[in-house]
Amino acid sequence: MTDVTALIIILPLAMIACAVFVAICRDLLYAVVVLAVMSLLLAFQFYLLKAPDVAMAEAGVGAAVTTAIFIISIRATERKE
Amino acid sequence: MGVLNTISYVFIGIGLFFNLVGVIGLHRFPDMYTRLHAATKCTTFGSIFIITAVIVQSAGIWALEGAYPSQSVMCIHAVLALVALLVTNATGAHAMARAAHRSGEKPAKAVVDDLQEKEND
Amino acid sequence: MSFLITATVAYLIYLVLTIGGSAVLLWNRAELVIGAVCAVAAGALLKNRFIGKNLRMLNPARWFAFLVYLFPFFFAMAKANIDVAYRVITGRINPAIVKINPNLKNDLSLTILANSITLTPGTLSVDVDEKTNELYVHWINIDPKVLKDMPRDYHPICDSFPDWARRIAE
Amino acid sequence: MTWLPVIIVMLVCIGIAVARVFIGPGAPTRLVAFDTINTLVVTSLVILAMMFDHVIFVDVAIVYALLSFAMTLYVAKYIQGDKF
Repeated sequence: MTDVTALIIILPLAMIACAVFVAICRDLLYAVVVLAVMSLLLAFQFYLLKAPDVAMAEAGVGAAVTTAIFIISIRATERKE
Repeated sequence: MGVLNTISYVFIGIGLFFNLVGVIGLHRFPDMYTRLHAATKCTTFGSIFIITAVIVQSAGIWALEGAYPSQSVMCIHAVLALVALLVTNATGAHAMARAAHRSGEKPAKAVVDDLQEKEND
Repeated sequence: MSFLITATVAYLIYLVLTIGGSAVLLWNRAELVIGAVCAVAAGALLKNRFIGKNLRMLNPARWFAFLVYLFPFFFAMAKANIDVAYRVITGRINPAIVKINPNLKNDLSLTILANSITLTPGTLSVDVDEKTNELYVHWINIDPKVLKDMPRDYHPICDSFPDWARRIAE
Repeated sequence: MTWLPVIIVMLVCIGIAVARVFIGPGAPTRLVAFDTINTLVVTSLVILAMMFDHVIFVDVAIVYALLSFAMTLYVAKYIQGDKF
């Protein structure tokens, strides 16, 4: 199973690109969507490292709960930074 | 096993082709609705074929070697994942299209737009 | 009655999800007991949400009609996907949003029809008028013959899907 | 049966869709690209479960398919401007 080593190296590069976009984006809704993509790729990475329970918890927290809290708080405040 | 492997390879080929077409259509089409056509439909159809290939493989191992519980569980759970994917994709596409139209996104190059006329009345 | 149906459906879904937990039987005893408790709790909580006033979906003929419906649905889906793939490669599109009136009275049949339209022939259900049960459909390559008269003809969009939906759920 | 090339092609698809999330104009286009990534990732999870031959991995795919739907609905309702 050493074949998946390349995937374990490639996926963090995409995650770093997502994190940089979240840091520099001025519109907070776009930042929330890209943050959801980043947590999705993080769950995929946990999955490749053979930790399915951690991946399940990450999927639940990162995709559903974090996004819901951020969207509710954006709705209560301003959308543009 | 040879026949099952051939069937799986054919299904995987069809599925990967449709997935690639859907993702390329995301870049080729001009506005959000047509992108939704390409993305949702082609990736759903491709996912059906790829998951069917997984089901065929695990069901083949389950039938040939018998008394091998992990493969049988994998077969049934892959069917459940397929059903969940189909139901949520159709409903999510409908929700996204309605949200986009209510937020004021116009369909590009549209010939006729009945919904806009209804909202103007 | 609605409590019983909801609890039964929840228990069946639980049994399908936990199949093969034991090597001897299909399920072991602890899983069966826990599933029964959870199913009773779900039935008590959700009995007014899951099922409405009428019980017509208990008829097994409707489920059989739904299973038969899957075959023409899958063929229409394959044809539509090849068509959409052709349009992706060549880039020839001609989109429009049209209003159709499929004459359905029920919420469930309208849901089945809208999901079928979303998954098939280059069409995408955008909005629904809840008073008159009319659907607004985005169509990627419009047929000019449909544009002539105002209550649009729904046959080029979804062949006989409204008839199937009426047969299943009304 | 080898599954590794299938995973690599699926990752290429995910990369193209992530590019559309970065450059896409407006919120609805990004949402569409995100939904596409969800579908592709669920398919990849099922393939990886077959590749690693562990049954518990398929359950992650089912959970993810149901949870990402909730996220799509949240952002769609925000774009639409509803109360929730």
